[in-house]
Amino acid sequence: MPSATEQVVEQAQALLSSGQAEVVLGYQRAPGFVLARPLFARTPEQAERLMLDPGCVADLSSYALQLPQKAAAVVKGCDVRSFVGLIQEKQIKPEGLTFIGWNCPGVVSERKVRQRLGDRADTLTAVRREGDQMIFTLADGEQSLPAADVLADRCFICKVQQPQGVQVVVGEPITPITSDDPLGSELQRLHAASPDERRAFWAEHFERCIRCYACREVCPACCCRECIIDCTRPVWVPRAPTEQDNFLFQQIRMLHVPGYGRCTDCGECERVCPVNIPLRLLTRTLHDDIVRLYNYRHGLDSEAPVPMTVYDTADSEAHMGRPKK
Amino acid sequence: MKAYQLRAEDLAKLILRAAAEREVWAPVRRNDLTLFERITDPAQIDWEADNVRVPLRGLFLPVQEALFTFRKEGAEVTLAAPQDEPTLAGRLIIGARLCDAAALEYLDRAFGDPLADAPYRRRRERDLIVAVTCEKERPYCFCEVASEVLSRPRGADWLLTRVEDRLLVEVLSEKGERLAQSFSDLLSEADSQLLEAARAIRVAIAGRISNNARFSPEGLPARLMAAWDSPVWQSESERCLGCGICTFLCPSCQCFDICDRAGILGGERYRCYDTCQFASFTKMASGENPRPTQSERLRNRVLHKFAYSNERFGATACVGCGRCVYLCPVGIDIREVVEMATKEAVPVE
Amino acid sequence: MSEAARLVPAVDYVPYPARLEEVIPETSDIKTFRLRFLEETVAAAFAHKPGQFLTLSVFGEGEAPFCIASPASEREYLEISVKRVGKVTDALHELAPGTTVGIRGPYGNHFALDEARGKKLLVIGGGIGLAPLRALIYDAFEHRADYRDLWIIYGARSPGDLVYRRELDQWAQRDDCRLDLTVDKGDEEWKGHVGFVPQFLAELRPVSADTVAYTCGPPIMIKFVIQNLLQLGFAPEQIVTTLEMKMKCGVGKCGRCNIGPKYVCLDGPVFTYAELQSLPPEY
Amino acid sequence: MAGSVSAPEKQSEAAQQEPVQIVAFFCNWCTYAAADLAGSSRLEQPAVVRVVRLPCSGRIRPELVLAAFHRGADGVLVSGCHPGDCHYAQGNYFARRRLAMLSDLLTATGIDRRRVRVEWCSAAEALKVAQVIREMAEDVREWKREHQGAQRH
Repeated sequence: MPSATEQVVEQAQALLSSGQAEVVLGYQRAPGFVLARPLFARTPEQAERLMLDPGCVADLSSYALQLPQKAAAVVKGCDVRSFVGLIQEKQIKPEGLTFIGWNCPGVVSERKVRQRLGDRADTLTAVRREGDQMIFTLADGEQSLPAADVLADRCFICKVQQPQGVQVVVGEPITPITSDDPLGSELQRLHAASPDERRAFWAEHFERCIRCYACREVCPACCCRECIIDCTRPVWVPRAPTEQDNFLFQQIRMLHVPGYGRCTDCGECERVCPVNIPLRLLTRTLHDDIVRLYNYRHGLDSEAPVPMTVYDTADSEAHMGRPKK
Repeated sequence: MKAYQLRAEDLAKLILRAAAEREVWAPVRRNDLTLFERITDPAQIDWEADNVRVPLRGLFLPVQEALFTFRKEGAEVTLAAPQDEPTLAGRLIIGARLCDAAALEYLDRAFGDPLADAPYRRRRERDLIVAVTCEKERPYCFCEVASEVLSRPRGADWLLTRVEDRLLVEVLSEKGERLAQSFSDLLSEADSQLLEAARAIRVAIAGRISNNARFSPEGLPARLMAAWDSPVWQSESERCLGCGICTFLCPSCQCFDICDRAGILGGERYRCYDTCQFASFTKMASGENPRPTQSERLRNRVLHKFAYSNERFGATACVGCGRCVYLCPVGIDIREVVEMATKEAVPVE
Repeated sequence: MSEAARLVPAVDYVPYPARLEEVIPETSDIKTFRLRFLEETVAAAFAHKPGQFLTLSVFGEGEAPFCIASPASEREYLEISVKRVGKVTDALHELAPGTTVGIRGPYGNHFALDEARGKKLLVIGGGIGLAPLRALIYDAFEHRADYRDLWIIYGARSPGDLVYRRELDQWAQRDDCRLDLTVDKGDEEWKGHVGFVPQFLAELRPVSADTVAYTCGPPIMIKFVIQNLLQLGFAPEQIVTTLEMKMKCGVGKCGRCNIGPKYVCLDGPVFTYAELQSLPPEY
Repeated sequence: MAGSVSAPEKQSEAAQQEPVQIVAFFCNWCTYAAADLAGSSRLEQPAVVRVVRLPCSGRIRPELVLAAFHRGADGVLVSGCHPGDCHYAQGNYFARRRLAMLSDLLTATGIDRRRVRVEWCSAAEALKVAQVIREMAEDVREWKREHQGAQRH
């Protein structure tokens, strides 16, 4: 049985040779990086660099809008949701787009890997999952760690390891590693906290925001041609990275993405944040509220309307009226 | 300049005494992240961690700062200076890496005469920087190749190098000498053995990272200018998300925007970081944009660091700290871009 | 680097307060603003040369660079002509006379008129691009004996888009200069030439010998004017233009107006075509 | 607009000292008319509300509420037509969803629940508008007293 990497190379080369895709969007390994990085393969030769391993974390739908009409993308189950979300919002057309789905063994968290491996993480050249172990190929040999110690938080509650609605599937299905939501206790703690404590919690984090907009740029759902944050007439959010302005910036982004039901809880915004703001605590809270209030999960049905474009006359009014003492 | 020695155990004493007179800032670890923070106790300092995430320049060119405030009364407008930071005595910043300090030396040029940038210069003249020699290197460190950071320490007032239980204090500026005078009871003249040991440490690091850069600095500006039409800008920028991580966290980037924030009665003018990586950076009100795609914007970043700065200020802007490499969410590696762009380009004489 | 007087050696980005004295409507979307410094000493120190620019602050909206349209010899006031295109210009167009605004400058280099002494001057403008050339034209009028022919070719999209209409009439009356006007599209009243500026230039066939050509206008016009000047035998050194670039600080610090290693705000905005040819094609 | 709709103030002692600013976004067709009626009927209500009149609660972008807090509002009141009564048939149904999520966002980011209120008020419900404003002024004042000198936003 060929490996997922061998299969993805083969599939990509076939798509490129037949002209079914002008470009195959996938992953490649580069020295010095714990995670695989995106690759735009345009020729069968370039496609040889494609690979798949638990370092393939990036959600490649960030590039969906810049793909040509005939293109293919390597996707995990979670990434499919982001692409479908864009189809739902009529940002991309599914015609001409081929998905090479990967039976995902779970992906790693760079932060956890670095915490466990220290400087040796810099020499990582490959990673694979075997059973409940993640095996890292390092300069000084292989190192095995319990997968549960290094998996990205989101993988523990993943329900889409096997990508749905894709044309091609590579890799063998592998039993997912599940556990209680790693975010659970922190979410509960924040939920139980007083408003002032929550405000102070976010103030401490947003204070650090430098407004590099990596969270926005990487977000699969952030697809506006002109972002309200960049709008100068009027200026909704001052550009200065003060805590107050960062707070408004993050509030607006949270409103527009998870608040409007467009978040798939992929956690990419938190992953790319260079100053470690735990953004997923917010996206998740609002994501869960959308599920609770409107029984809606983004990116599962390309025909489904997004929740803010429809209504039910019996929608919740729990947010209305005078707050109870 | 002079060199002194300090017993390692006296460093805390020195810091405490400095803290009695002025703010002391140092690397502090929090949220899995090391940042410069004001400290009151030397025990707060994280000497072990990697370089600070937000570089030293953030203390001299903050992510945002008020330039002045204004009040409006009818058609009249009155301007006032912003409230200065309560650090008129000058901060003592300890624990800066040599790469970050060297970047300030570059910024001294870029923000210097003619028309020197007043807020930056004010802080530079006021504050003291105590740099430290790195004890270990990372694979993304390429400071020596990029800017001879280890062999030409610069930009700081002191350089500390730990040699067993002693610290070598190399004075790098006049300000640094005055600082040494104020601690004369703790410092004694360094012996040649200590000087030699400290130099050897830096030579050893330089040796170990000599292959990290992947490119040769020889004639780099001309070779890069010759690569103007290289396909590499497009192919390497294709996966760029267009975020500002590489530039906002760069120790030598200087770009900023100037904006107003105002209510009906008044407001302030502030400046904040801006970046050549944003499409809006050069887009004119008319809609024209001289750098319309990420490809031109990547080229500008790389050429600015390794070619334009050399022509304009006589120094490479990149100090090889590696932040833009290891923080890029999509693995764009400036060393690789330079290597690939210059591989085939031949400079015209 | 210009040798023109600078107000401050170090830059704190604080503008000098000035009063908006008068607003002169030019076209449907262009107005000329006459400004006077509140402090005499500032007014006295602010000595600009044709081609230089200033940054204008509309407090609460921001700051933007504008080329100075008033003559260098006019020390009572400054004038800028502004097209309504963005946030600051929108706000500026709404300002009432009497409002306090802010000015920093003068910044940038200037037209090297000294080097044109004894030569013929050919001024080619399009639309609002006449603004920096206007300062140059007045300078030439004042030292008229220093130069030989002064020929102004100016055009706009329509008769209603021509700026400085009253002055154009005055210039047309003068016998020490030649003025040729054109519009891209005429109307019932327009009796003059109809056609684009570059083509008009080609038809007029000015002689290149001993001539310096100054041109400013929309980028596409500048491009074809330069092309046609070269065809008429002008050497790149004889062609002078001013570049439009996004600028903020005006003093080479904020980083956005670079063309390769050059900063338009310090090394420009005035460039000869020969200088432009040596720069990377990114403007 | 704005303060013109409020009658002279007559307050309970506890509430008196605390100056608060509440921004109200009212639908033109119902709540604004009701507030107008409340004013002309000289119903008792504190003069702490600045009204922004909009054509429909569906036009009230939640960003406006966020921006009001960002610029220092102590409280924000949003009110439009009752479900089924929208002048534009369904604007308030869309608003209801958006405001529900806005409300959750504000809670999640630590904006005190007392500072924001959403109500349906028809054009005839002048009494309700006046009461809502009174209650809200009381709630916001209570919140503000608890946070004297603390971070506002």
